[in-house]
Amino acid sequence: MEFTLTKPQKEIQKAIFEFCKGEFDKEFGLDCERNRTYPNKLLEKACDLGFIGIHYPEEYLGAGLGLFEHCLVAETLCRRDSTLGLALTLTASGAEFILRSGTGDQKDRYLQQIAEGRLFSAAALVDEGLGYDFRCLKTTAAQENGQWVIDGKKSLVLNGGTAGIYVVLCRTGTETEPQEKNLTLFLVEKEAKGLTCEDAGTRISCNMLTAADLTFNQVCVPDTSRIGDVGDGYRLLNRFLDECRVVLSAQAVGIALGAYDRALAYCRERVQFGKSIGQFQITAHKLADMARQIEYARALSQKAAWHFDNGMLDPGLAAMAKLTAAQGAVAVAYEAIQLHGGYGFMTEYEVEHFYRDAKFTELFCGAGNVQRDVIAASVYNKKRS
Amino acid sequence: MEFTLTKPQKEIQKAIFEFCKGEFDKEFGLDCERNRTYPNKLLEKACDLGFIGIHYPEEYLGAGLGLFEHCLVAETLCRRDSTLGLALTLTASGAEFILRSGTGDQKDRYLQQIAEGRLFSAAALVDEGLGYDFRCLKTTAAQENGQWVIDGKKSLVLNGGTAGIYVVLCRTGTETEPQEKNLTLFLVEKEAKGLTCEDAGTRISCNMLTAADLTFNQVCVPDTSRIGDVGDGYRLLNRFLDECRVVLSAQAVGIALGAYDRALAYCRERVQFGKSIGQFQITAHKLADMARQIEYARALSQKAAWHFDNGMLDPGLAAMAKLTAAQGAVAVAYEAIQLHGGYGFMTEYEVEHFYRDAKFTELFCGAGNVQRDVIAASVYNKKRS
Amino acid sequence: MEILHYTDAHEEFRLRLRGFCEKEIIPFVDEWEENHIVPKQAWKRMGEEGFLCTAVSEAYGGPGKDFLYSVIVAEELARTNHTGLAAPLHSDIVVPYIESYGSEAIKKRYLPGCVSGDIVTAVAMTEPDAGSDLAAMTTTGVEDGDEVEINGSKTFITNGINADLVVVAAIDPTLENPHQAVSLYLVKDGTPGFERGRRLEKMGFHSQDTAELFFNKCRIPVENRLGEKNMGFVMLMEKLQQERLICAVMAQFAVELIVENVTAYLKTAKDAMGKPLSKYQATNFALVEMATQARIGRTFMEKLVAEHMEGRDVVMETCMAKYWHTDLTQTISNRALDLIGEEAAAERSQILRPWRDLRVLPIFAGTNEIMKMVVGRMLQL
Amino acid sequence: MEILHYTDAHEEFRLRLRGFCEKEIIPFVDEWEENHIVPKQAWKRMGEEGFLCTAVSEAYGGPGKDFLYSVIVAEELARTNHTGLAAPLHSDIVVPYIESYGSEAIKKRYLPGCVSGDIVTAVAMTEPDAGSDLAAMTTTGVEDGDEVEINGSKTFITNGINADLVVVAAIDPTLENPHQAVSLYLVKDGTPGFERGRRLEKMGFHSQDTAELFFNKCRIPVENRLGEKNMGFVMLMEKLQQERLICAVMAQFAVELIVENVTAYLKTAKDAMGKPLSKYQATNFALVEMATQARIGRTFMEKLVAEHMEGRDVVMETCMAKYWHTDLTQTISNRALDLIGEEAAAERSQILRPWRDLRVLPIFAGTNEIMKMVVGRMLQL
Repeated sequence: MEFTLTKPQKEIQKAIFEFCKGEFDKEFGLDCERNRTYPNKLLEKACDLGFIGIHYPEEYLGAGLGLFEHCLVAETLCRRDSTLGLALTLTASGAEFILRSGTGDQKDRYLQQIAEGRLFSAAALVDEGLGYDFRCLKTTAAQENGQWVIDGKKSLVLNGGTAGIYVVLCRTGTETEPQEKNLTLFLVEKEAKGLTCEDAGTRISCNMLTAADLTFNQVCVPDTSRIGDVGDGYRLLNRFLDECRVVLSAQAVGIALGAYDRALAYCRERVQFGKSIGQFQITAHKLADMARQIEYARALSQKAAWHFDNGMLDPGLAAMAKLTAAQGAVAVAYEAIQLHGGYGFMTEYEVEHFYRDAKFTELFCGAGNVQRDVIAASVYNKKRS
Repeated sequence: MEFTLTKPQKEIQKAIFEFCKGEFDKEFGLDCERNRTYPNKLLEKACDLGFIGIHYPEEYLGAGLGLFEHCLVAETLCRRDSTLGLALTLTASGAEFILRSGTGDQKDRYLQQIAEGRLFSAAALVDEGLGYDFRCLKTTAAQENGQWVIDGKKSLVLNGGTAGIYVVLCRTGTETEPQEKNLTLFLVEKEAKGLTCEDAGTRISCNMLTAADLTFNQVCVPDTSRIGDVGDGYRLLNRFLDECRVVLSAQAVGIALGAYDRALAYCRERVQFGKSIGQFQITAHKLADMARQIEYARALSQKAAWHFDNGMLDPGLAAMAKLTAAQGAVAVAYEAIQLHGGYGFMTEYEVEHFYRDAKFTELFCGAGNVQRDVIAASVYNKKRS
Repeated sequence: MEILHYTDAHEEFRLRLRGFCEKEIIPFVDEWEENHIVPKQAWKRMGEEGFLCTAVSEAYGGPGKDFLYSVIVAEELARTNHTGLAAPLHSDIVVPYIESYGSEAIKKRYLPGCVSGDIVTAVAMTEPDAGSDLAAMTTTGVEDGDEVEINGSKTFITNGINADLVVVAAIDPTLENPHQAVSLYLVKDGTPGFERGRRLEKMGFHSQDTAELFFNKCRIPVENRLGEKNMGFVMLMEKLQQERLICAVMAQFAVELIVENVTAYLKTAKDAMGKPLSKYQATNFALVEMATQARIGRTFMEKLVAEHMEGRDVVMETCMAKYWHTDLTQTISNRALDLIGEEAAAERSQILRPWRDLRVLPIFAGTNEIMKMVVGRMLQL
Repeated sequence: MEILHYTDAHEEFRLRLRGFCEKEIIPFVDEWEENHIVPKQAWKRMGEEGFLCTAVSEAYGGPGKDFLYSVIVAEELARTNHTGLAAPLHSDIVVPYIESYGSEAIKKRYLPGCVSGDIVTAVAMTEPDAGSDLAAMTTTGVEDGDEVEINGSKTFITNGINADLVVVAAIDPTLENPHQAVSLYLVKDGTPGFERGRRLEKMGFHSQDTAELFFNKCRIPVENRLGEKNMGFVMLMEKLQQERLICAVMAQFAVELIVENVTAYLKTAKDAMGKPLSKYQATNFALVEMATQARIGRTFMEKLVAEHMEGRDVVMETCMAKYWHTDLTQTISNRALDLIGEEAAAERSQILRPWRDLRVLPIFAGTNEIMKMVVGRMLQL
């Protein structure tokens, strides 16, 4: 066991802190979110500095580092500004499918553009109204003279409308076949005929990113757009979700840290009843519990990332990290608002958007009971060491 | 970062599992607790195998390993039987003072006997009715012709009555001096004239160990019995409490693991309404949350132990680990009882004593608010990375 | 507004009972906890003083008083900080089965003794393999002619050792659907084939004689059957409301006692500078939160008592209360220990016993998970 | 038993209001949320229909109805899923200051307009540096002759933009003890020196015009003082019970609406196999727990309303309720989002708005920490 960052990791952290100090601006972030406009210039800079896709292979402009480093980037960016941090680290949503399971051709075609910030991607997995239940999926892909024809609806797809490519989960087998066999993944480009995106409106957070409901009406894609084998979709989906959950846990830890930083600073400054409110035991204990929740959520998140990089990530651990970090972030940001009193509810004091962004991490990629189902499935039949 | 045990550590774990398999007996453990008799033979064996004092230097029959390994021993023993595990790992309570701050002579005199299990030690710190408030302590030590004369009362001292030596916290300065300056530690042997121990009766757990209220009436000790400098007691006390809390966190993690193991086994076997109760979602989710709490408490506990061994332990981290692990153990053991239904309340199903032992770890060395005070003090003025 | 209306008669009864507890119960509690049983004599004294079966009608030797008397008994006994003298179980859970479903002869034979304390009762439902799932019951009751033969074993029986009379649920093995095959029988102490197993060692409830019961070719007269044959489940259902309400009532009073005791302790205990621990803000807020929960729980409990006394169907609400109030005993008792700290780990602190005793409340009389299942069904979720 | 006794007149009033909300409020809520303000006209319509200031006596143009009418207004408005039309603040918190402490002339001049909706009111206590610590107030009110000059700034003022009349707390700078130096003054819209700052951007309450108010050499006639000079704190204290009770009432109704909505959603939504999500055990139990908490909260709230209407001093209990009920809105609204999952993150889900809006309840009208401090004092801890 070892519980410190390596020197290079500390340098990455430092570099990002400096980047944020120089480039992040509170008002700018609030404006982007208000007006639902994406900070493209900021993304370009982050890409130029190699922060985005740091875990991509060098040939695709990545740094060839691990998910651990990617998580470190996400945590640090979100800590400095939860909304900008999420916006910068969620543009490549779904690209993990290409990175981990795509063909060489698919990688060549997309990964570099993604790492450059020129291309957004989206994961179109959840069928309208079905959430994380992928049994007898309604969205189907049928083979017709060498092509695949996709029909169906996907809800609330992050980056829907702005993404250049969509990774779409389709049922290629019969309804009666088990999901382990009847699902397949396809890459669909935004220009594809028959694909329509309808804006899903504003959401709890991440409004500088788009979200849309997608309709696939006889959308044709060549077999070369297939990711993984026919019927292998469920396995790849779960590997993808594991990775997303680890990254989400890091984003949540960053959000919690950012809310905590602001609450701590406020408690030191704010004077009521003749002393700074941090001097009141009840306040001090709130800060103590916030710090403690962050400490263990972070330890678990880092453990999960390390396990991923060492090829030993268990889905249960990913779900534990995600649930623990997201719950922690929500609890910490909640108290950060409370400690700010009336100001906490005001946009300009930031903690309210940390709270909304924290809740986003709790709801995204499956809320509590989805995670508990995953954890239960993985622990129930396992002997733990 | 690195999140696996080293090969030697895994071997220690394995050795202890085997030791427990061979030597631990449920009925025997229950009898010792019922009759308040200490399992001396079992302790001897554990000592012979080098499990006890594994972190002591080799010259004192230790293995010269770190606190991390000592915690690994404690966790594993408590997992197999929380009551026996605590009994085996609490006989040297207070010896940390000698190990970390004692004179060479004091070490030579006591550590080996302790590592052999021939000598129990006790930490007599808490003054009657004062808990963890050490300002103007009532127990005093005054210098009289080259000797120290100790007067005062200490409450609920673990091993009181059986311990051969007591590490006693005394006020050597004036009441008006700050606690950072007016406290000093002394070694008192059980034969010391004027020392009386009154049994404190049965407690929530650990009844195979004794606990007593101590009265010091004009107890004289030579200056060579002093641990550390005069007035340095508070600093040493806090270092001691940090170390204890890390070990307690490991014991708590072990207790949680043991309760979880038993609950999981029971949920697989027990059939109600036509299926094993583990098949009910509500049960599965309880197991999932138990496993998750253990996972993060363990990560935090191991982090704290590693920080101790690397000379970077912060009191806040020790307190976080202790509070998180103890709370987790209480919550896990609580649910383990609930999952057992009526059997959970019955002694023979063991989980009830895991619950009592878990609660012991939460109350011992300062309950929640004491830990929060420590955490708050350490985080409030610190910038976290 | 007062939800419950205690008359002077109620208050006079309460004071008499409180005096009795102070003289004849509290001084002996530690001894009873040691012995793991309450002497029969204590039950008898309760009966002599008119503190048992206050609801049993005059016709059968009872005072025929309202349910508030049962509430008073539960409250005053809660204050004795022990659970062995389980009068509410006897008076408000077991005996009502006899009074509601027993034949005239049965009632005349047994109820006067239940009231006087000469007869201590128990109810035997749970079996080793039939806990939450009562339908898995395997104890059989086969009626032939004017006799019934009972075979099987029961466990976790409160008053298992002291009981002179046991209400036993048994199943007719010839029937398919267990829900229509259960009957309730009265088995007297000393009936051949009726044996008591070992007294069970528990986390708490030490003064209470929880035991296993065995029935081996145990033959009783068929007139000892309560109510219609095979109507056992229906009768159980009919009695659930009061049974669960009594659990909530007991839980509420336990909570109030703990809050009272821990508050008094922390107002008295002082730090090194003489500042009362209750003035530490974290402790202060914790006591406020506990007092608030106790008050909110009291209001809900009183409303259910009032509605129960009006004869209204509040089965769902009593299931809610059974789980909510018994869960509250856990958060409150754990918090009380935490606030007091190490000293609370010693039995001498007196705060430890309720923590040990109360742990079974979320389990017995239907686990809180079962309560939620029932409520879920009634809410048609 | 029913704790509150609604008459046919109450029910008729409720139905009329509900119809009004469906026709004249709910269809416009999204627009008001967009505009961050409710049009004055909506206030006027509420007044015309007799839904404002139901407690103001006939003498001043009100209907002089009991507090249950206020409870009904709070409940029906809660069901409109928006907070902008803050009638309870106007009718039950601000206007009572005028009716209780205003001179006859003041009451005659302003109350009829408050009832008719021509006058929207606000109360200005909080200042940038005086939040929980009201004694830190720096806004001064200096009386000279028949005029008062007010200087200072206030923040977080609900109805800050719409308000035609503001109750302003100001301190007499010549006095030592702030607790004996605060007076309450009525400041009319348009008074020279009274200016409104920017509308504050918030996490929720989007349809509500929360703003800063500035007073710069703002001179008003001394007759605009409410009650005795320097008795401001006493008056505030006298009104706390109803203010906090109203917060608890609003919180309770918000909780019930969420439980109702999330339950309906989860009973309707089905998994891939057509099984309603509410039948998943974890979801099922969660809904049961939420329903239980809502029911327990309702009982406590109703009891306090009844006691408040009896004129009893339940200040401590209302402080308990303010913190307990507003905290409950947080656990319930968070849980509702979790149970629905990703779709709840979209504003279109309608369940998101209450989550955003309710976050301020544990903060406003005295933070829940302040509530606990007050209760702690009253419990003499």
